[in-house]
Amino acid sequence: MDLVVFWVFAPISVASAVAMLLQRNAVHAALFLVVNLFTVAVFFLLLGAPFLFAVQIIVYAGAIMVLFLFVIMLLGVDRRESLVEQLRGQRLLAIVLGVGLVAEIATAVRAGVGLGARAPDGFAAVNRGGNARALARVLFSEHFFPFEVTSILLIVAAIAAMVLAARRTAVPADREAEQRDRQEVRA
Amino acid sequence: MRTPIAAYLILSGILFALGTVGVLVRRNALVIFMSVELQLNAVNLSLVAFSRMHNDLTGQVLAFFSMVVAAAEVVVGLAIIVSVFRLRQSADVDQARVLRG
Amino acid sequence: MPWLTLLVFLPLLGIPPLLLWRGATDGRAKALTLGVMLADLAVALGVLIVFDEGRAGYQLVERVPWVPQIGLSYLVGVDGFSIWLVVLTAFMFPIALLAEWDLRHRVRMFMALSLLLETVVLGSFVALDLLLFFLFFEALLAPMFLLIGVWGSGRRVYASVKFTLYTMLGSAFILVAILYLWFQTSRQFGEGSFDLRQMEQLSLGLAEQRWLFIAFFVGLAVKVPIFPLHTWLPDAHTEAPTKGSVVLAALLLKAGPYGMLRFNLDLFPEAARVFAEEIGVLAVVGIVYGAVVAMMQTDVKRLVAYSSVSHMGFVVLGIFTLTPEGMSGAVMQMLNHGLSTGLLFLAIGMVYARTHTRDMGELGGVAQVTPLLAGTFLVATLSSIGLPGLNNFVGEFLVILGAFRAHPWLAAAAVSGIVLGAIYMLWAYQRTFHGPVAERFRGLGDLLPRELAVALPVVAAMLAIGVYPRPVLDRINPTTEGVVRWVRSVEVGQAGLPGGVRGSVQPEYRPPAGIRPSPAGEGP
Amino acid sequence: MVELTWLIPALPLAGAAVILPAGRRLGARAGWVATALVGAAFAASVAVLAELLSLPAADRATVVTVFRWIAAGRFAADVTLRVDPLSMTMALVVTGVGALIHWYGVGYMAHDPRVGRFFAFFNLFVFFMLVLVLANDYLLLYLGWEGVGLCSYLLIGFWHERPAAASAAKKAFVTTRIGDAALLLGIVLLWIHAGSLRFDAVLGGGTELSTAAATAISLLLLAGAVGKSAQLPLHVWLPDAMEGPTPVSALIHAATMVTAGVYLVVRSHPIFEASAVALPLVLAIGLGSAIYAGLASIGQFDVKRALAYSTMSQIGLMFFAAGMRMYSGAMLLLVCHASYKALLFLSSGNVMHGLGDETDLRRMGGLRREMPVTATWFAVGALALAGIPPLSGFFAKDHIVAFASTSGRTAAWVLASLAAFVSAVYIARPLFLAFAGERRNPGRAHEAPLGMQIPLALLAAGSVLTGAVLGWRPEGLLDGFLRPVTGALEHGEGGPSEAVLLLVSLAVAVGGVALAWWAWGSGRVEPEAFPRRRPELAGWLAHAFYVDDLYAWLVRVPGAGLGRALRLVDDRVVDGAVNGLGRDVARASRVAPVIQSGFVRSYALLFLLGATVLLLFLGSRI
Amino acid sequence: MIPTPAVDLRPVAPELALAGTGIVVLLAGAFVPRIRPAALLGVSLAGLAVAALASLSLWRWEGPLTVLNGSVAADRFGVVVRLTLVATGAVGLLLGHHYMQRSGEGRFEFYALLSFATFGMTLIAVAADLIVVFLALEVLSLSLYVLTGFSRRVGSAEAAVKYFLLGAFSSAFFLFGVAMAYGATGSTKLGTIARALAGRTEGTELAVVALGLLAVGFAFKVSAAPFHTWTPDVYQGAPTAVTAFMSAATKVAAFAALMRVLNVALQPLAWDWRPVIWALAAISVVVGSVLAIAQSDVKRLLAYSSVAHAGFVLTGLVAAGQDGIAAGLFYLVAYAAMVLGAFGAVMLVSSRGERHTDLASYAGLSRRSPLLAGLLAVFLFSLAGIPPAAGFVAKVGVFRAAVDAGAWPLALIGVLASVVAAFYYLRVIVLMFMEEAPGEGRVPVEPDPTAMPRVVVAALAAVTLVLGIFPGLLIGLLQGAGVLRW
Repeated sequence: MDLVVFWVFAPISVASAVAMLLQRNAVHAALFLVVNLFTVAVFFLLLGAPFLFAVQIIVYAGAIMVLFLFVIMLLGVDRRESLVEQLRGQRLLAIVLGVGLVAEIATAVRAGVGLGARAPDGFAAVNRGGNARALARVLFSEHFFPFEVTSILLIVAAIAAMVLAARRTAVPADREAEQRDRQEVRA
Repeated sequence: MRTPIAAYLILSGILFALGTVGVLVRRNALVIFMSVELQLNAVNLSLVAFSRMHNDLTGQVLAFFSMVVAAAEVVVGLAIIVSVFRLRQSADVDQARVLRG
Repeated sequence: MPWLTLLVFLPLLGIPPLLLWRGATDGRAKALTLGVMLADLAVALGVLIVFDEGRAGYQLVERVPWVPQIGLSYLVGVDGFSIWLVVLTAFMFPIALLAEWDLRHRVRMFMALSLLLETVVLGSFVALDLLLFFLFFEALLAPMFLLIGVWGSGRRVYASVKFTLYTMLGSAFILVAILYLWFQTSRQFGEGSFDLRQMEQLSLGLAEQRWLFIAFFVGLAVKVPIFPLHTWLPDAHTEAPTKGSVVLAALLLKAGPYGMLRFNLDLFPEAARVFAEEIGVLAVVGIVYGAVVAMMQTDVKRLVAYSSVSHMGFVVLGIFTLTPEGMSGAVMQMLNHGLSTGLLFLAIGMVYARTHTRDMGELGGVAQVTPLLAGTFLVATLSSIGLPGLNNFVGEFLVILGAFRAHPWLAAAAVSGIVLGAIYMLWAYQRTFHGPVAERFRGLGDLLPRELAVALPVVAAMLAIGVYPRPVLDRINPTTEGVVRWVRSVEVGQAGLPGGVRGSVQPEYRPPAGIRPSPAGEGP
Repeated sequence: MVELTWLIPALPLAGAAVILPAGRRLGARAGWVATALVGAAFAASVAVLAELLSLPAADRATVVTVFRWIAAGRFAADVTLRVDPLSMTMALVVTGVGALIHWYGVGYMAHDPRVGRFFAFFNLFVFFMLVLVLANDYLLLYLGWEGVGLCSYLLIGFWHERPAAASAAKKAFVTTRIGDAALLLGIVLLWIHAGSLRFDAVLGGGTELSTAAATAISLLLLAGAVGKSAQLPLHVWLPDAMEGPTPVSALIHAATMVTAGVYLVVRSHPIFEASAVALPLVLAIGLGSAIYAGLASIGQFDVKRALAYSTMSQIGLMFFAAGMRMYSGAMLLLVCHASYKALLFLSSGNVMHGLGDETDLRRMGGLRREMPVTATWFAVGALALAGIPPLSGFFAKDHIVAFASTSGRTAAWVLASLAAFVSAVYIARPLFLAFAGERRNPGRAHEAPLGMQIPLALLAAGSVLTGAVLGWRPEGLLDGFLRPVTGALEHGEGGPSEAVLLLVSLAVAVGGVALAWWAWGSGRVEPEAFPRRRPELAGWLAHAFYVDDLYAWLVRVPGAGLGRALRLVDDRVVDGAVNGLGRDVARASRVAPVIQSGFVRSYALLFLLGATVLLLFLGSRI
Repeated sequence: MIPTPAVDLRPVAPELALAGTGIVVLLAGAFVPRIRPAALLGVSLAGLAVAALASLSLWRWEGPLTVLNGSVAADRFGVVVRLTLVATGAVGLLLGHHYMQRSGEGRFEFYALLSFATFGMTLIAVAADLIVVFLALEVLSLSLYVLTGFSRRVGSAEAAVKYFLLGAFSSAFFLFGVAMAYGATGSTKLGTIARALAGRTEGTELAVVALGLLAVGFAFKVSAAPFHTWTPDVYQGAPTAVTAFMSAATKVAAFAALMRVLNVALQPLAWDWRPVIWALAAISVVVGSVLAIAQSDVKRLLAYSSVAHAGFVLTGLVAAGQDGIAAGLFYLVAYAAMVLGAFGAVMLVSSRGERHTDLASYAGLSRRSPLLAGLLAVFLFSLAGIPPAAGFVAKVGVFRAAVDAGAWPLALIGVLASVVAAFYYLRVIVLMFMEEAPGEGRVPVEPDPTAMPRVVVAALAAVTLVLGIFPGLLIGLLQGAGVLRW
């Protein structure tokens, strides 16, 4: 069962990721990313993390990707992106290095974990009382401080949105200054 | 029959590498950013897999934090991209070349 | 009384008023600086008086832990090698300042830098802690760079940058070697130290010694400069203002051979013997090469600069004769070269101030209108070509004597430098001062009283040393003999037996109680 | 009095020290001060001599230590003065002739604006010369040696506004410096082998030098002597040195400094004798120089240059004598030569004085009428030099030539006779060209004032008498006096009888003069007739066989070429490497725009590349 | 239900103070109408002062080595780094305040962001758990992205987007490294990781990969070559005051975390990471030194020089353990002082916004503004490593540490590279002191009524010199702080 689900979803996962890369249209790319996020969510479930499964779908695939799509629409950048590569050798090198990265990780995993190693039993004990509850126990005891830190992170994110996105359009005087700056930077 | 942990890990590696390649080959800042999200997601997968392997929830907690971080990053990133777009009317990163040398 | 500390840091006291005192007009700034320098000269003479001429080891040693965590201490002292360089420094600085008395351009900054430079030069001559030495040695660069670059002439920027980078490049090797030595002290004594006296006790393998020796030598050779590392010198000397040239020639060039005496011989006696002959050859090549190239110059300052290459070759040759005569001669020669070349640059500065040219093709006949200036230049020239009765001869003769004892053929070749020196120096003198005087030079005035005050003390010193060098030599000799005995005493393979030979040569120093020399066999 | 020997050099030094700064204020009085001080030094020398003579011959050597000079390691050199017959002979010559020439100079230089400086240098010269001859130590001797070179430089270039004078001064200094450098090496070598530089230690027979060492040392000393005494092959500076004022030529380049080489050889004779080749070489150089310079002198039209070559020739004879171990003979000739050559120079100085600095013989002639007194002095000097008895030159030269004959070196004897003959010719030639015949260049000429004639009279007296008084026989007064230093003369066996020698000597001298009379004196032949008839030979003679030109070429062409090449090497190769290194680093920095292209994706690529390589590296270590 | 953990917040009091400051500033800015920027500045500085006092009080901390369930270390290392960062933050605030006032870009968020950035930095320096390291890294990064893009200039925005994209890219690698570390040891706590790895001879493969990925992430943050590529663009594009703060503080914070991670968690793998650090150091010093030569913009030039300086700190780190840490820390403190000063001086030369940052504008500066030229010269000499400025002692320190660890070739490379580097520092000095601007291009220094930034820069110069002449003042402290225990 476990194995079957994995082998069904793993190709989908990879395929959706590849498809995302090949889409000229940003909206389509985003949709493929959503697919990918779903597949990963499934793996979460398989790995005994139903809470993360839910979070993944609700927050990630839901909220975050919607935000993405929203921005894409807002900016009107859903035009087709030219996939012609300007930088010589970029694509080839990217693929070579990507493959190399996979090879390196695979090698390390083979040596460090072993290809055939299965997950040990007893995860149910860890998830005692339900995954969400167990997770909460760990999160709010052992990891409560990092949890607090994330609040600061979110505040910063909020400020960022305030500063950058809610910025009034530059006033004419500033435009001039900008022009000058631009020239200076070029020079 | 459980799936070997290594399979998840290697899958995670493949997804991570794909995200990496995406960053390198795409020109739209938003898509590049999506590729980064893909990377983070791949890492989350391996975190959860390790969590399973160790019979320990730290990995899941970490993945949880990672998602929070991703969310915050998305906010900041999108804000930055939007602000650049306003100045330049383009999300093509190849055009952002005022600074170089 | 902390003589040396007072000596080194007294000039610094003059800097805050220069920079902060609003009422410091140019004239007052000059007077203040001169006053400070003269006071320092007085201190230097005090040091000379306190100095016990019969002793070989370091005297007036002061030690204050500075950064004890890494074994860096403020450790200063003088011995026969440094005492005269110290006095020379304190002597030349006010004189060089007087020579720049007409300066109108950014006077206060110039004065401040001069004082800083004096401190730094003095510091590098008295430091007995290797890192402290290196610190002073490197700290020379900033003020010197600015002195050349801001107040120089012609291609001053090129010259200043070249000087700085070249010297930094050389000292790069020294730094690594010093750090390596520190590493060895920390290995062998259990506690790292930059104290020269402790590093002497290190036991280093021959291969190690050789590499370290080379590192030190290359770094110092740039400063000397030894052929073929000399090309910064003509540029720097030529473009520097008079003060800069004098300080460069009289003092900074001495840091190189001084470092060789102090470090290369002391720390790596075995390697010193191994390389002595090769270095001698290099020195002689430099002597001849510098002389021949000097002959081809048209700029009189550049010519003198190349003559320094030649003369410093004698110094290096003397050091690496590893004989007491040669080494004492080298030390003498350092002092003498400082005086004579210093005076040459001073005189050239005076010529330039009047004629606004240093091209010997344009100059000529100036002696008729400025006989005193010509006389000053001539005395410097004669000293520079080693006329007995003037200072340079004493050193040169002893170097040749030592060289003959060590490598007769090198001595013979070096002597050719004496002949060549006469050729180019007299030719320079002739082209500058002799012959019919050009119409536009007819109205030139002879030396002013201020300029006489610049020239006469130097001339007097040159004559005094030439005729009666004993006070100088008597203070140098014990140290050279100690070092020669040290260098020779070490048999191949037993280099630096911990606490051994050097201890018996210089019994004043005993390693501190906490430091236990490692057994001989433990050395790498 | 011997303890006060230091006074002898100190007096002229004091003169220099006083006159140099105060020269302008003293004006012409400077000359009197200078003369008085040298005179006082002469008096002091006489006093010391008197005391010396009062001692038994064997004890006539005293060393006066003034102070320790240089000491380092095992080396030590003191300022010590030596009072012995040889040094006193030299000191007397220096101070005596020196005083007279000073006196002469008072008049001669009276109108020069820089008269003060002249006498300061002149006094300084006497000081250094006295240091040279009184030194008891090679290093101190070297000090004097270089010091006189310096004064020679200063005085040759006294009129430095004249480029010729400036160049000549430099040339003199540099050429002698070559010899001096060798001398210095010789001194160093001597110290290495003998462990001391003191005459009493080194020359007293206390130290044994190996033959090789002695040869090396003596050859190096000889090189020094050759340079200073303008012998072959370092002679080229002497004729040019005549650019200096005539008193300078008289004192420095005739009477004293140039004979320092002879003094050195005589002084160091124990070392020379310890070597098998040194003395023969001295002999050969001397003989060669004597003949060479004599011939060259004949080709000169400048009276001072002619005299300069004659000086060289005479010193050649002194070397020749020294080379035969006839040290007292060399010294006798030195003493006699000092007086008659000074006389010759000064009287030609009179001529120049009278003719407005004219030195060209072709523009003289018939001067005996306008300046009869001077003509007399010149004639005395010339005849003394030519060896006409009973003037001093006759004895001095005759002894040497005769000695050559008895020492079994017949060829040397013949050649020496030839040299003597040539010297008679060359010295009679200017005599006749200048004073005989008719004026070839009409113009005012006047006799020198009395103040300049008195020293000449005294020198003339010396030229007449010294030979006969000091060296009536080879083992004469001087020889006896010097014997504690030089040892007894060792005559060889055989050779022609004395009478024959005498006759030959006479014939040579008279024949030479006669030949000169025939060629130039009778008025029938113009001075330029000979060059016109035999232009090539005359050219060879006038250019002294083109040796000088050869040297000049060597310096100009290969020497300067080497210099230019090295300078180029310095600029391009040595410095070029440095600048090239800098340029290469700067060039390397030009990849910056390539790496830092502004493309964020390129940056990411580089990032990934770095990460992959890093992981690969780490992976390889697993 | 969920047991409340025993909490002792004293060891994180500085962080709390900083976060609180940020929040207070934010609230004040949002709700107090027309609040004066100076007031915000005052509040922020007060917060920093509290944080500084709080960290000082930890010097004598007697409690457990790590607190909050092993999330945060309470050691002297942290104290020293925090103090440095807080001081840097204060300078950044002062310079930034001035900058924003002059350029008219001032907003209250600036003060909050700077406080949050400082919070992230101090936190990363004391984080004893990779999760906290990651989160703190994100806090500081996100703050800096925003600060970089704070201006309305194209350059600023472009810098922000480049910084952001590459930063996110690198944090993905970093996070992957965290994951691998967790996978290898089952924990993210540095001490636990170290214990898990200690003595293990095999099965370290995942840990080694983790090491590699973490190193990449840190190398990016400290701008070590070849992960430095963002540095020149971002330094040039960001507002100068931000650049000053960023260049100093990021380096200190990221290096502090790197030191901790390497010497605590990965200490058992020292054999593996030392060559990595070696190579990064060598590449950085060479790349930074050589590439800077061709630069014509002073901010870019300083950016490349910061790459080289990252290499020098790494050189010190090659010596694992206390020695290297102390040397590296000293270097960081000195570097912070001189680079803040240098950028501060550059900011003052610009006088308003981002003008006159091209080198040509510096010609003849010593005539127009001798004080600025003199101060900048002190910083440049210090950066070039010429005594008696701090840069010299700092360099000697790291080289000494490297040689002590047997890495003398690295020291030699470093020393030679610093000669090359000296060239471009000297070039600026040459321009300022030895050349005159051509008549027309002469740029006047606008009169600036406030003395504050000058005082700040002068104080930094004084620090630079005092550290150079009396390094012992600090070194003792640092050696006490160089011991990382767990």
